[in-house]
Amino acid sequence: MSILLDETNRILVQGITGHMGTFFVTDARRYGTQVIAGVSPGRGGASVDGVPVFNSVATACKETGADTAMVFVPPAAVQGATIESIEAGCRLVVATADELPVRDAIEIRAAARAYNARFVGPNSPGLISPGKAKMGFMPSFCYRRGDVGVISRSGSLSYEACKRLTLAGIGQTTVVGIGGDPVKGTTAAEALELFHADPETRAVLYLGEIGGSEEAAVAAYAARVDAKPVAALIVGATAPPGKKMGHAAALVGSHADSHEAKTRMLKHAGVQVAAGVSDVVKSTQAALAAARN
Amino acid sequence: MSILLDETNRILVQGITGHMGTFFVTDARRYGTQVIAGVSPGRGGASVDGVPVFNSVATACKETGADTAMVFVPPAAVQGATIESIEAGCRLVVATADELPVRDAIEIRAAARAYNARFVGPNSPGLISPGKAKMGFMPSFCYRRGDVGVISRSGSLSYEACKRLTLAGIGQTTVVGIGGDPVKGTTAAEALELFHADPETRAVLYLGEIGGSEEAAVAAYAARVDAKPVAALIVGATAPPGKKMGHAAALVGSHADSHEAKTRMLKHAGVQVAAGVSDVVKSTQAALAAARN
Amino acid sequence: MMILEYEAKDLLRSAGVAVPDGSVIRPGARALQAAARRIDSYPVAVKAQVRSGGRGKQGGVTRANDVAQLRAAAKRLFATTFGDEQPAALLADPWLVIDRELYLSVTVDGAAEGYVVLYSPRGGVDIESGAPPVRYPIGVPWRFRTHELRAILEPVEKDFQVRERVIALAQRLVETAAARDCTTIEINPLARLASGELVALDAKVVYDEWGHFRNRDIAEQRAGIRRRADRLLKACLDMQHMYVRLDGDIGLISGGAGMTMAAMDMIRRYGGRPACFFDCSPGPTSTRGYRPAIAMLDADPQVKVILVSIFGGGTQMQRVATAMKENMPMRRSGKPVVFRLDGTHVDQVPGILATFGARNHDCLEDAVREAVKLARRA
Amino acid sequence: MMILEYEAKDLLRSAGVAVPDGSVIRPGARALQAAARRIDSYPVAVKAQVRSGGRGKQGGVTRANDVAQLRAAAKRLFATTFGDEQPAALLADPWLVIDRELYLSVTVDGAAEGYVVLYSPRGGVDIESGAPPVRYPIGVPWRFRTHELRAILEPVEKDFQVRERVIALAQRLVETAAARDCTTIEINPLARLASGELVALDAKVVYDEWGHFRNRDIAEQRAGIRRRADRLLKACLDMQHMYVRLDGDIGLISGGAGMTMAAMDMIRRYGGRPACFFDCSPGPTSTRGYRPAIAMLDADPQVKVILVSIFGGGTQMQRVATAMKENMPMRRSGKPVVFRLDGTHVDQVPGILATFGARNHDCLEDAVREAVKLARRA
Repeated sequence: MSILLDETNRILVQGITGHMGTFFVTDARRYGTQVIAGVSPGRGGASVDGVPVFNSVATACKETGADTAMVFVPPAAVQGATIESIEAGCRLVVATADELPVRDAIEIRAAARAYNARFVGPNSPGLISPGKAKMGFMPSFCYRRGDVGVISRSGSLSYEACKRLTLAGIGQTTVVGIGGDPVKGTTAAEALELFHADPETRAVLYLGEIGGSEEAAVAAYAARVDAKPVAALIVGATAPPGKKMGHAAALVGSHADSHEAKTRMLKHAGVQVAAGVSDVVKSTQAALAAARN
Repeated sequence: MSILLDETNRILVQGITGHMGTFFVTDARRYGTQVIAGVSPGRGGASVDGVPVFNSVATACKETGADTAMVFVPPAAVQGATIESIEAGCRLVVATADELPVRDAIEIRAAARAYNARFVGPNSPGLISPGKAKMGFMPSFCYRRGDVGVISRSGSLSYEACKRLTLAGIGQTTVVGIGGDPVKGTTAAEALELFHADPETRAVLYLGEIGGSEEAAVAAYAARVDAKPVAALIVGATAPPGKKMGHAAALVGSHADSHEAKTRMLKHAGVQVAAGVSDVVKSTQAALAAARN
Repeated sequence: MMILEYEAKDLLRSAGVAVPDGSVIRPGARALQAAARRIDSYPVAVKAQVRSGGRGKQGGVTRANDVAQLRAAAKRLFATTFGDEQPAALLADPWLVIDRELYLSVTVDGAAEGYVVLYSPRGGVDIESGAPPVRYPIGVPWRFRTHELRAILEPVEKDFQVRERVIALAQRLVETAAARDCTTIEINPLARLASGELVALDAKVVYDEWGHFRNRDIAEQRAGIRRRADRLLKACLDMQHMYVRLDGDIGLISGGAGMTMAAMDMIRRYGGRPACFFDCSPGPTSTRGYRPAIAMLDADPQVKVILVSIFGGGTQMQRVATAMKENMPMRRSGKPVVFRLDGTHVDQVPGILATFGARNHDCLEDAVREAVKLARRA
Repeated sequence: MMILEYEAKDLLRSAGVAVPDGSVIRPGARALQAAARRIDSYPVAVKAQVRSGGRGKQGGVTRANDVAQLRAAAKRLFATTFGDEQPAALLADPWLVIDRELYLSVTVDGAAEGYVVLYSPRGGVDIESGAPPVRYPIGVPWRFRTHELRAILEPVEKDFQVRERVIALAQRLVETAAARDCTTIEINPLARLASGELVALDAKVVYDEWGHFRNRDIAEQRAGIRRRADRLLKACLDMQHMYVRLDGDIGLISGGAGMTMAAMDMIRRYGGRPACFFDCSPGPTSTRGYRPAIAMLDADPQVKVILVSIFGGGTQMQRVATAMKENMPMRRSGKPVVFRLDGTHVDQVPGILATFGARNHDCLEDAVREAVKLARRA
């Protein structure tokens, strides 16, 4: 199994006629993903790579049975497009865009909650359930099917870590990029709950950063008696305090946010913490070994 | 019977320790109104004229069984206080304050809708069900129990008109001041529906003004085949176009808002339209006569 | 409280809406010289900054092709009166080549229970005579949905690029109206340039004056209006009185907007002419507000008679009567005052009025008839 | 994007929050003279306008009892460096007599799914050392409820008048944060005066730079930062690159915030020191952004080696390699460049790099080891 995404998701692409939309259609379908509809207001009736384009999400869902949305529109339009899909009944909506105002992410999150939908993003690489489907631009060769769930605040870092896992023979159930922004569609805590409920996932690798409170939720999960084993990498050991490291949330604001404090807290909760990206395989192997007992 | 308010309403007063709050307690109780609790944050434990004061509406409702709120707080605090009562489960909330920003009235109205509560105000004299209870500062001697429902956009005008009805022997079921602001807690259309459903109310007197679209709703009701007879007075025949006449909504913005257009529309719908305040008794009598047939 | 076009455009600019890069010109030769130096490309549209509608039809917008024409236009416009308003400023906007004129506004609407968006693909001065704009009722501002507005625009706006830009703009206007306590933001015309860009060529913004406590723009507007008022009106505005000058001779002091209009209507019905709409309903206890009201009407040469008509609920009548009694000795004018007080504690009124030789009319008709008679005689 | 204290206070003032009526002083004798003329009552608090924290503890706030002391304070403060920042302005606020210092802030918080209000009855410089503030999580701004915040404040703030003022203020701050795209508005200290009034003595506001399209304040801030940057950094900022200067000698060009930090951490682990955090992840097609990045590091005398480490998904690696190839002939510096490209279409990379004599490292460890070795040698 996997979480959120598998071969059954029927995906529509908002902004399908743009650069990123068309690139996604080709790449995702090559991977076996069911991309069945596109939405581009004013372009209804056209088609992209054989995928029919509609003027609205509601029409696309009605005509094609789409239940999942991938959003590629300019940052100022992301809130409107995402909420359109949520209100049209999509169960999963992914918006990878960065440059989304936090204010808009807050509204999207509230809409998703009201409609019992799942939102992944913003400022995220998306998610992939290896061997089944992908919603994002992650390089497919970095992944293989397996039994480790991966949660990442950063896109490239998840490619790097998963490639290392894959080369070491460790496959993934689902790799979900929760994104680097302070208000997330899906938090680490929520992704952990999903992996917890997924019978195929035996251990979780969490790729975190300095700043924010996401890591506290990971430690809280790991400390549960029924928790699945967790491995983690926290980057930013060398970041100076008080400077924002690219991601809006990656800023050491107080002592609790620092690399040292987070590492200590995670270790205390029983998490296998990697000393650096070189050690993610070793830490994940340790978590899997714990799962075997 | 009556609408919204009768001797069963258990009323709490927000801002009971202020000038208007204490004046209201004395006056309303003298009329027989059940004022059973007060709310004034930080003054919990005190009492005003024997009425116990609480720090929050939730506590007041729990301790006294209050189900109706009268709000006397400064304009900037009205939104918060009103929504507190709505969310605490009050079925009727009255805020007579003027100077309430429209933006706040919009939020209050939405909250009332979400909680299925009734909000009367802002910028309104409140309401009275003669012989039963009053929520407002209307002079009690102007009213008597009877079978005409009165709806008014203006406070003083409703005193004037009701005194004339009362002197002429025409009593009222309920007199509801819907207020002069563009976004109302209770609209004329909603008040009409309530009077329509009230078996004791045999005819309705509507006191309107230039500007706004309230009068269109009155005409729409009167044109229904099952409508109760309606009399109306529209003031502002002598107001120049483009000038705001005190009430935020009393501004002739287009031809449809004008006194002439409104009068014509109401007459066309079968409403007994009074030529001036001197004729309200005559028009109401005509409406009652129609009710007798 | 409506603000001027250039102020409205400043507000729009601050919210990220495209407006022409214009220059404000104040009266006086120096200010004109400074503006002429700032303007580096012609032609420009020179626009009188007044609140009155129909400015364009009254010649309030002129094209100037060079500095000389700018000077001539400024001279003429500063000397012109629009409605009852003389421009305190002009706005010189670059003269843009327009592909199409649209109409877009956000306003507060009772039926919508809040904000409503109005759009028409044909804007401009003749907006009233064309097909009515389409309506998108929103209610609370955070209920705005781009896909709902899109569905409403589709039947009337065929250019999907314009449609998408209008949707983004409408969202911006709703957010701005909510954040800055505006009851209306109207862009007419909203110009589509050849590049596809939408620019607000003219803008009308109405502030909700009761939002002043959280909005410095509104507070400053209010302060500005009070500052510009003369001493007597200023005292009335300080009391929160609502005053609108009319063209008659009966100075009506009343309480409550509806009752004031009812009295105005009755004055006219009895053959008189009201000199003002003057709503002096203060809080239930303060009655000192009547002094500046009477002082202002006493000083107004147009007013021949003062009619005080109050029907009070929270306003207690013995207090109003006492306030009147205290005011009388300070009056210099001999204008007659007719009283009709009714409402809470009215039984105490006749006695108080009698102390200064006045009497109370039991009903409004009698008081109005008396006032009309006195005005005819004066 | 944090703004300066006086800018933050301007924002608060516009939202109806009470702030001291201070004067901004720019560098230079003339500006000081003008400020001295404006200030008509002493003492004043002279405050260095810098973004760095802990200004107070570094002597960045001084009391001046007269003009002479104001001059002396200005001279000293303009010559002082706080963190790595020299003040571009001072703020002279009237010295208020304070009854109590409180703490109030509104910030964005992931756990709250949006805005959160923080309050402490004891604010001031030592806020971090006292009991943590109470939290009111709101989420969407329109979910703010005065009665909910009141219930949270009751246990910690015993003065009910202060409590009510704090509630009103908090609501104002939430509305302002939402309307103006602020991720933090912090008032510390919020001063209670003897009159009971609450005044924002110091304020910190962080704008969300991605809200620039609907907020001119933010757009101007961004433009200002770009304007003040030198030519090379400006080109990088124009490309949306994220650059933070560090104190090492290995110039790291990377993609993605997490991956960039991972590479920084690895450099340190192998005994090297990164010269910067430099995230150059452009859109999936644009690759010309690498040119200004390399030019900037070439020009930086602190940088001895350039390490290009990109793991691309949407960013296709053959395009990155080609961009590098095109950049190389334009370089004047002989600084070595170490490459580690991986991700989409990486199979085409070695061939392209070979055309200009470079080679690609298969794994990050090798590339970092090489960069550290070269930096030691240089």
